[in-house]
Amino acid sequence: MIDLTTLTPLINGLSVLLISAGAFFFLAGTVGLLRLPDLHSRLHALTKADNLGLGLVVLGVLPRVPDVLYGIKLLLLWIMVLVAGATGAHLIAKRALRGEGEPR
Amino acid sequence: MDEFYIGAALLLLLTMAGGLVRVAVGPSPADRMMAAQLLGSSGIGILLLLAAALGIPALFDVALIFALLAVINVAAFTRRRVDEGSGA
Amino acid sequence: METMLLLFDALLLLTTIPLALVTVTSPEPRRAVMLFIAFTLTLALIWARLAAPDVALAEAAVGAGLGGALMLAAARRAARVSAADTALYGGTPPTADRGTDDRQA
Amino acid sequence: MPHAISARPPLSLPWRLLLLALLWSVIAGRDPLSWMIGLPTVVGAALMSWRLDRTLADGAGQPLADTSPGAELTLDPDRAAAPRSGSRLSLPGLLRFLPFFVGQSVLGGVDVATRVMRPRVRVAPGLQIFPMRLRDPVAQIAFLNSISLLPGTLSADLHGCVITVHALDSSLDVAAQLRRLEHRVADLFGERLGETPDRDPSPPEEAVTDG
Repeated sequence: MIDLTTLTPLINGLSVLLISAGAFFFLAGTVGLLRLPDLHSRLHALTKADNLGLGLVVLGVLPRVPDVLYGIKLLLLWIMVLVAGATGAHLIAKRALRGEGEPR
Repeated sequence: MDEFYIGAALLLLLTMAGGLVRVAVGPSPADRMMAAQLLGSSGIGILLLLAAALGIPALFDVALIFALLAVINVAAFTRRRVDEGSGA
Repeated sequence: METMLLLFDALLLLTTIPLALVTVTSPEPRRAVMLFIAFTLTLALIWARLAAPDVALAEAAVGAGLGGALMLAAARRAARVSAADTALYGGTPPTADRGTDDRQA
Repeated sequence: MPHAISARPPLSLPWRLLLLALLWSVIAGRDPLSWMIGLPTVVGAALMSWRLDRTLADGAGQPLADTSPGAELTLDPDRAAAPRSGSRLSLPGLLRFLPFFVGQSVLGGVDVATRVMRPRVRVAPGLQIFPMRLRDPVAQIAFLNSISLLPGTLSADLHGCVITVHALDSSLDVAAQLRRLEHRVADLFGERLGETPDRDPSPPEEAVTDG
């Protein structure tokens, strides 16, 4: 179990701040996905706002991990999402630009 | 503090529901795929917050799997076949 | 805490059930597959909420990862076959919802 | 940049084994029994990645393209023909790059968020072409991915060494921003950029603090 008593209020406050900011960027990503006019612009919103939001959430959750290993794991997770997000966005953008290989 | 985590998870779930609209309406397959990717990363965020709030560290591992496998779908989606494009 | 969790669960159900319905009733295979991937993600969240991380892990791995990739390939093939059918026999393929969707490749 | 440009092998097998074993111990935790699965996995993954990277390093590129005929990430002929310049991730370069990268991604997120949250979305999307001077494949990929996380730009296509960049606001000077980023990435990998004749060769080394 996670020991709540060892957390100082300062860390709690920082955590609240980071997670709130992260949630805001997630919100911005979704709003962008719904409002932006074309596919490539939506990809902008997806890669940037979303990855930043996830990074902030990861940092905010970091004080609550039960073990150092989990902390490293979370940071690895974020790096992986960054790389995967950027690569995926590139692939989708490329496919949309070339528009080949699809029967319809 | 736990309440705050759940509240943030609730907010992320709302953004996820918003992303679902984009999956449903499209208009292009690339739009849907992109939105599904966004769902993946907000899902990761929700899992992290739930893991912290409910005290289930194994959920961090589920989040890791989410992150790993989101790429597979995008790769499968953008993959081109050599013989493709012959129809219609 | 309890009310928050209740709200969370309610919202989770409110997104998952309509999503399942939309997925099942989707006429176009690729749209159905992508909706299914999204559905799997929310389903994994439900497992997580039920404190079953192992099931959630399997759900995410098999449903969203491997199953999604396989079904995307299958749906693409189905679209190709139905397009070829159209070219051969004429008429509109039964699985295509033209006009509203999928103009852009 | 004092790094010698020579044909170094990518990363030797023992190093790969060590790194992957570290990764496994992070993922699987401290239970020694996990190595029953971990050991074969680590060895297999190290061998596979080593073979793959050696295929790339030989400058052939073709076997990779053959084994995955439809993959989007296969090497374009131009890039495959480029000799691997032996540039390696340099630690001081990384230490210089990371704060820049983090700052830029925050700026990118804030940029998108402010554009999107206005009552009227303010974007002027457009495509631009950017000839890349980086030659090392790994550096090129790092550059491509960094572009997507920079404010206002998204790498959309790659033909040989020419990137098509999608700009969220094409009224900004995207090319200058990209040149600065390219210098950063070149520094990260210890690669010296060849000069292209049609371009201003003066590297704006220190003018990178702004967004």
